[in-house]
Amino acid sequence: QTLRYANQGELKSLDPYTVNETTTHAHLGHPYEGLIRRGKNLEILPGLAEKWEVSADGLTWRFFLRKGVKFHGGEDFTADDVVFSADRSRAPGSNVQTRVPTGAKVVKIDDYTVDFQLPSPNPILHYQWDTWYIMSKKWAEANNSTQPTPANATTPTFASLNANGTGAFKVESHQPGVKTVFKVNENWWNKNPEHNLKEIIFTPIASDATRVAALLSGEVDVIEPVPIQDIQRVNASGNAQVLTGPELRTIFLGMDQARDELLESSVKGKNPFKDVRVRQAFYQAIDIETIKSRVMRGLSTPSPLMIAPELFPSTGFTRAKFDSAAAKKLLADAGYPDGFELGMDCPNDRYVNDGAICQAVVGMLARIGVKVNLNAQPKGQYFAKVLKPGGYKTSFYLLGWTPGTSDAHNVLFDIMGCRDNPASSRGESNVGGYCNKKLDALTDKILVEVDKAKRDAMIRGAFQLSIDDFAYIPLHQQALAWGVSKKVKLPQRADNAVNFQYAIKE
Amino acid sequence: MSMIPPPAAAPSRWSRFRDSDILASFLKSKVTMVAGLVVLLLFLGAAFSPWLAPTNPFDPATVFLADSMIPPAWQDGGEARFILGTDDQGRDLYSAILYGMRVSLVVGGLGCLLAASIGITLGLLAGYLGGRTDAFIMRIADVQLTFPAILIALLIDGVVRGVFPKASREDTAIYVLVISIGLSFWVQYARTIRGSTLIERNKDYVMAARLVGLPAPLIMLRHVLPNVIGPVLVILTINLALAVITEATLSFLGVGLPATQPSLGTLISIGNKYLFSGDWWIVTFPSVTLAALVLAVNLLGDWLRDALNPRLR
Amino acid sequence: MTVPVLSVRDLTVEFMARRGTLRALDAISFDIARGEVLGVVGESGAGKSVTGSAIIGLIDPPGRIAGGEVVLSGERIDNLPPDAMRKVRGKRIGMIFQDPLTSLNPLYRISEQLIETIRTHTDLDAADARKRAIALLDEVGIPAPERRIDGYPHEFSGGMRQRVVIALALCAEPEFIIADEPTTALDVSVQAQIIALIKRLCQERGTSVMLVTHDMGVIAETADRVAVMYAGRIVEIGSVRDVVKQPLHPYAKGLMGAIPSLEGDAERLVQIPGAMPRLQAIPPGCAFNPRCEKAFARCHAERPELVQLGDRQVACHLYDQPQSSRDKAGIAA
Amino acid sequence: MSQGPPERPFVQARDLRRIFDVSKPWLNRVLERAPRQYLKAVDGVSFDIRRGETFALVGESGSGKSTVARMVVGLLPPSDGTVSIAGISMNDVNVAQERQRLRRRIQMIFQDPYASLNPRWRVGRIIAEPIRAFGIVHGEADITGRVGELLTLVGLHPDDAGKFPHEFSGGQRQRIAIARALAANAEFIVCDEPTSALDVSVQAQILNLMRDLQQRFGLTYLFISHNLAVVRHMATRIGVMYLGRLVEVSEGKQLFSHPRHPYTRMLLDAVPDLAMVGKAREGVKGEIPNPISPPSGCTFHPRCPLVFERCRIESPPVIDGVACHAVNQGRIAAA
Amino acid sequence: MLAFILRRLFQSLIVMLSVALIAFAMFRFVGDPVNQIVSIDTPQAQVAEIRRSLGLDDPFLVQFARYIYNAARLEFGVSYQFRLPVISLLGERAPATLELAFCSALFSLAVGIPMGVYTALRRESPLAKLFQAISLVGISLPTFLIGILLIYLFSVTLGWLPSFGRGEVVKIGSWWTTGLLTGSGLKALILPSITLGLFQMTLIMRLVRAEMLEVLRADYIKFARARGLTTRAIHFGHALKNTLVPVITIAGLQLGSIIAFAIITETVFQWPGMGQLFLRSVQNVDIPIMAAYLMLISFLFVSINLAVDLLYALVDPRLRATVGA
Ligand SMILES: Nc1ncnc2c1ncn2[C@@H]1O[C@H](COP(=O)(O)OP(=O)(O)OP(=O)(O)O)[C@@H](O)[C@H]1O
Ligand SMILES: Nc1ncnc2c1ncn2[C@@H]1O[C@H](COP(=O)(O)OP(=O)(O)OP(=O)(O)O)[C@@H](O)[C@H]1O
Ligand SMILES: [Mg+2]
Ligand SMILES: [Mg+2]
Ligand code: NI
Repeated sequence: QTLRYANQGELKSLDPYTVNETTTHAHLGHPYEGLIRRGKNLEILPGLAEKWEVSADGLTWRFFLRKGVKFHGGEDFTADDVVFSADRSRAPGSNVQTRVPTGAKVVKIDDYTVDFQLPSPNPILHYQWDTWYIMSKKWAEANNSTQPTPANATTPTFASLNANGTGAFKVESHQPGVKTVFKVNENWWNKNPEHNLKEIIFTPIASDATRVAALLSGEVDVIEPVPIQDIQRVNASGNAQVLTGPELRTIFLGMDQARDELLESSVKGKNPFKDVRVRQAFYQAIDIETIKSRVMRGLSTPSPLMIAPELFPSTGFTRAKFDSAAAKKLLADAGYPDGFELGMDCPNDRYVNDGAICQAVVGMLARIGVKVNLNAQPKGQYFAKVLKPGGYKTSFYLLGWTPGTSDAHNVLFDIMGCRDNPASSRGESNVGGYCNKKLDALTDKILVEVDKAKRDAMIRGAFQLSIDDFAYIPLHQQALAWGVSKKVKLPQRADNAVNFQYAIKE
Repeated sequence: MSMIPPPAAAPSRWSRFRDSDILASFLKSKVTMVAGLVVLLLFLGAAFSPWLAPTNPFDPATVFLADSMIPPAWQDGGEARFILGTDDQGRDLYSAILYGMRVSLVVGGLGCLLAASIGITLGLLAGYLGGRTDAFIMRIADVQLTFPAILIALLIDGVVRGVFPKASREDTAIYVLVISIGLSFWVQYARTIRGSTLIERNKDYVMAARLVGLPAPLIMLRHVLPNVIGPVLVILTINLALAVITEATLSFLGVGLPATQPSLGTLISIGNKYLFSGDWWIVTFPSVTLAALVLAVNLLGDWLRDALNPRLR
Repeated sequence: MTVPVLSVRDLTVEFMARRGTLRALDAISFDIARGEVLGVVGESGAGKSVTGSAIIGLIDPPGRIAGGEVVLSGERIDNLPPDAMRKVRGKRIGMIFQDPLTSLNPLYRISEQLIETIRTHTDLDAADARKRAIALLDEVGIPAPERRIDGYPHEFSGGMRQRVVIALALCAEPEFIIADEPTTALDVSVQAQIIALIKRLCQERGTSVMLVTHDMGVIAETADRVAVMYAGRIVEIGSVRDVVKQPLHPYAKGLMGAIPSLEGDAERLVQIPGAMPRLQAIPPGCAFNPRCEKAFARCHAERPELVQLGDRQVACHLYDQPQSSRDKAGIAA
Repeated sequence: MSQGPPERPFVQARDLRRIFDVSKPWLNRVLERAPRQYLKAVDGVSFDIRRGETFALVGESGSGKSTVARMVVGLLPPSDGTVSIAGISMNDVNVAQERQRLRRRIQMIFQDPYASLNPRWRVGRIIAEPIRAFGIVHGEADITGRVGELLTLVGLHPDDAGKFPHEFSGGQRQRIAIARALAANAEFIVCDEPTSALDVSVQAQILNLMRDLQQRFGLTYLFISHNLAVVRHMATRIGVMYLGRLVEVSEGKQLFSHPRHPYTRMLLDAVPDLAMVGKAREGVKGEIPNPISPPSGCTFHPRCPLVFERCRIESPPVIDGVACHAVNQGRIAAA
Repeated sequence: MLAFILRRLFQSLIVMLSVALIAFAMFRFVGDPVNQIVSIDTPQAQVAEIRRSLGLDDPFLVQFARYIYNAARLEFGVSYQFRLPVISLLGERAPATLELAFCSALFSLAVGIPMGVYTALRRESPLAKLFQAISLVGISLPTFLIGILLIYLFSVTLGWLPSFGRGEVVKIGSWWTTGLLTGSGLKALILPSITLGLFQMTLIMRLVRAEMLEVLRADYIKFARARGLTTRAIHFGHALKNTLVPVITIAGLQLGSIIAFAIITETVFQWPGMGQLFLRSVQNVDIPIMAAYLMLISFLFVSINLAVDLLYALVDPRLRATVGA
């Protein structure tokens, strides 16, 4: 069976280490495999490693590799390939350098055993390894691709136009950004594949309407994403349906709490966001349920936490209540009875209905007297402005975050950590510059704590700190929406990776 | 000596206009009259939108998200408050169209004016001075032509944000659009003006003015300009329509006006998203308004061109 | 009396203007005999060109022939269906326009334009038509026609171009040629050549010509008879000698006197006061009455018809005897 | 030289030359090894105009009449040679101030009355323009008065000042142009084919008007035309131009009774004349040559019936008002 | 002729240099490309290193000079997002865009010219008026909306034509791919070509009409009629040819703008062409692609201009003298 698939994003490179992006990783999951896999429910399953052991001190991880696995090119899969892949993924030009910690030593024990020796314990070492794809050392060497293509290269490496993995599908042809064809790998080590496909044809379709039209007219079998307003239409069409489910990304609002005066505000000489009452007022001004029902058409999960419940249970946490009157009062208490004016930055092509969410927020804040000048912009410009290289030039912004490690520590460290130590990478994505030393201290303990119960308790504590501070205004987890032809059966994974290993087409 | 013509009172401006062929040809063509009426109505609607519109769609405080996606009043689920329904933010579409048209017309109008002033100035200079100035200006025009409006807008938009990172979209978008439209449309004016200036500058009345010793800029301004400005009017009308469409297209590409202050084009590109989902009114009403505007302005432009062309009378 | 080549009777041409109709030609009548050159003079806007266009059937909307008839060699042509009229044009009536530069299509070679015309009206094949074209060019005095024939119009000088235009008009050997100011755009020396050429062709082929011009000198030299037009009417028509030397109509008198001559020593030229009325505002009675020194009551009330006076006809109340002349009016010499 | 009046001539043109560069662009010249090309529109023209007379220039199209006119009024700088009017040089930088004052004394009337009036300006403004520019009369009321006076002078009504040019006929427009010239209190008016766009009857009105004004105000005219009859009617003296040169200068009527240069004769022959009814004339030969590559020697030699060897080589000097070897050598009877 | 071409080539070069300079100057402001290269959690030290290695820290003129030097050797660098040489990315997509532009130009000419001629010759007929009205629709709705409506009608509702992509393509030579030789390729071309060509069609129709009306009033047409030529010969021999001369220039210039406008059509129809690539590059601040695209557009533009001028000279003998010789 041939399955045709269209995605909003494109497959930019076949080199698994140059682009760190969900869509690309998902696609490369067809020809490539990592040492572990994640199952239909994101559970960690053995991949190219059949099993693994962690030493008592947590510093050495031993992986036992699957035997008899061959790359598409015919090369045998051995420990050399793992060591090579570990080096290559940490080489300059790689964008997946965090997969294997910089200080870790990768040691080949024998052909089918590899040790990872860590400088400090890391219980979640392998969490992201489903997208740390193993490449063939021999093939890379033969094709002069032992390094990922650096950004300033003048010629691409062989590996960015060709793939040689161990996965269920081989790359038949690849035109970057236009079309990629995968053929089934008859020699896959897993002799009982769950799919029945012979071929996958992938085309990016950036325009929402066109993508939906292509699904409705039957020109493609699967699309991702379906614009939420079109879900009804697709379901009503009779030949396709929409798979929806919660995504792991949390959409939230951030406030600049670092500067002494906001960049874009009518308030001069002080920063209203330094006052927790203002932050709380903003929080309570937002009617998340209306956003859910109107903007997200019911397809979002309002979130009390800055992390998805799938990654860390939110039981016991609730969102502060929507209450305009209370918000107004808080503002007045803080010394802004007539509100104030400020600028807001927002991407308009990054998250589901991001522009519309921001507009809705603007409206809701207007009702408590805050006049927001919305600056909705394409993601390229948006990120250039608000992230660290742009100097965090924003006062109020909307962002989405999925912890790459699928673990709360990443959230606590990257977006809630203090930015005060320039040498450390802590808080690099903490655009608003929220800072709470107690939280930082907890975060550091969480990293090395191996006991799950203790660790979870610490995480809860840390989150509670941020909630008490109204550090952020978490909004929701947006929904996944995959448009799938009635002819296709496909499980949906919450990390939004569209992988056809489990797809059945009539 | 020859006869002295009997004294005649100079006819008033109005009576001259009344007797002119322009008015007559206007009254002769039904299509043109309808177009004129439509344009007039739309312009008035845009000009008086704050009084005509039941709500102010640009004020977020009066827009309720809960009102979003309400169909037109005559449909099931429609509400009388919102004659033409509401959009995804709960804006009254009727008000939004009125306000949006105002924005569109301002952007289109200012853009065209900018284009016309650049074009006229450069065209006059090129045509009147000739030689190297001419060659230079025409080369600039060539360079300009290689950047179509869309590319220019994309680039300028980027530049403006790069240069004024603090400025928010709402403040700059209008200028970006106006400048982009101005920069991409001026060539046409310059070429037209240059062409007629080349002819005009050799006419004897210019010689006569030079003989009186007037400096070149004055001659250009007082003598040449009034005589070459005619075709510009025609281009202006047609370009106005084009500019409004360009603005709509840029909104579609995400570099148009901010969604909080939607123009007609922004409304269409918002509505475009809901085309498949059955919320047809969001795209339909602004589109119809835009098409009516563009069509009518174009028809008026056509008529004007014919009316101003003495050979066609 | 032989049948005239062209006979125009009460020809009236009107233009629909926004405010009513303009009468550009008001019941004009004249005849042209075989081999005769009729000069037509008159002020700009008098209706000279319209006369030519009406005869050849090229009045474009909003204009139309509102009355009268045009008879070519005994056959009435003003009411022919378009296609039949097309066959008359070029084949039986040739036409030469004022501006030789704009009369030729700049994108086609001279040869193409000639051959196209020849083949439209004759059965010649391409090769013969080309020979014919070369012969024609030779006849109108273009040196080395075999070489020049494949040139484009812009490669020819003004005089040469006008010769080509004449050759084009002669393609089908028409019996009648309308020359609408054929020399106005040319230099004096070239003008003389063209006039000589037209004269020669008439003599050799017996073609009749209606020569429209402003230049009295050209008329005097070329024409056999001359018609003086004023405001869409013929005011005097007669032999050149009579009309030029002893014009009768006050307008014709004024016109002749206004021409500076190479002889004589008039300090002042004769001057007709005022200007020709616009067609919208032709005064009642004689159209010339506001400018006429001799105008009397009748001139303001009654329109003078052409009356026969010897060899010529004049439309002026000074010359018509109201009782006897009406019936005579309009009878050609 | 012809016997000039004892006083200095009002207008003095000496050895005027005007060369236009009509070369192809540089790259073409390099590639085609073509030299620069120059068009000698005016090639060594000298003449005097006395105060109060009408000096006429005749010649075929392209002979350089208009170029001379434009150099005389200062619209075009001469490549070489000088023009001085009332003793003031038109191209000497040292007398710029005086020239500015001189300016108003020189005006021009153009051929095409439809093109010489700015169609967007009211007649009153057109006529007032030189008055304002030269500061001849001050105050709006006075200017309006003066404009009315001028309009009356040229046979129009003062109320016509409120109309636009298109409301006038060609003859009336030419009157307006004349009024404009007079508005500057011009003494010297250059008329470049002022009536060639007009009908004979209107032409008569204009020519008469010009004469009247000349008599009233003692105007001096440089009158350009290719109509010999008109020139004869108007001119005190006549210069005949051929390919940028003045081939003959003669007192008015004398040129017609006793033409000397063969070209003049040819021109006179070519004019169809009322008096010539029915007479056949000898045809004229040839057309004016390409001015970019004029014939060698006497430029008229290819068309000249009296050509002989010397004409092809040597350019004849102007002797006694004629530039012709044949005349100089007495091969044709001089007048 | 040679001199003319050389001169035009020289001018073209200047034009392209200026385009490069302007484009380059603007790029400095459109955003930080490095952001697009790295992921959100890339350490900042590494970001700085990338920035340095790309030469983004160098002074503007150094960057520009380097760029021009490389561009002269047809080295346009590597796309930041794809890590592939820009030249091959554009080369791969150029056939799609050029074919689309060609087809829509063909469509607009093939429909626009006859319609223009018809409406000029039968000015008063109801059909002519209808044509004029219909044609105006082409310019009164934005392209993207027309595209979506066509998709909705012909793909979703009727299911006749594909809604996206190029269909089957065939390789010709080493890099040119064509959809013109396969059924699905041709089918896929229809909707985008119409969408893209509609505007130009309107323009050409109106231009032809106006120009034809003008020409029909010319003296040589009157003279041709006076010579008794057939209406057919006059309309289609004389008038049409003279009409087309100025139309060539405009149509030529329009071809340039067709390519530029293809950006929207390509986006709507997911046409794998350069315009779409460009738009994505703008969104992703992929400067090498943007720069190369603009250079390519200006190159196409100046070549079209040159071709139009030469064609013009070919059609109009009056210009042959000035252009040629
Ligand atoms: N197409 C037209 N529409 C309206 N009026 C016209 C048209 N053609 C000619 N006329 C009018 O008919 C009258 C006669 O024009 P015609 O061209 O015959 O004059 P003419 O004697 O040939 O003048 P000229 O010497 O300037 O050529 C003019 O008053 C003119 O205004
Ligand atoms: N600006 C110019 N550039 C190049 N050549 C010119 C220019 N002005 C005039 N000429 C040329 O100079 C020559 C003389 O022109 P000029 O206008 O003086 O002739 P003219 O005697 O006034 O002719 P006409 O009777 O046609 O008005 C012509 O060959 C003309 O082509
Ligand atoms: Mg005429
Ligand atoms: Mg001249
Ligand atoms: Ni002497």
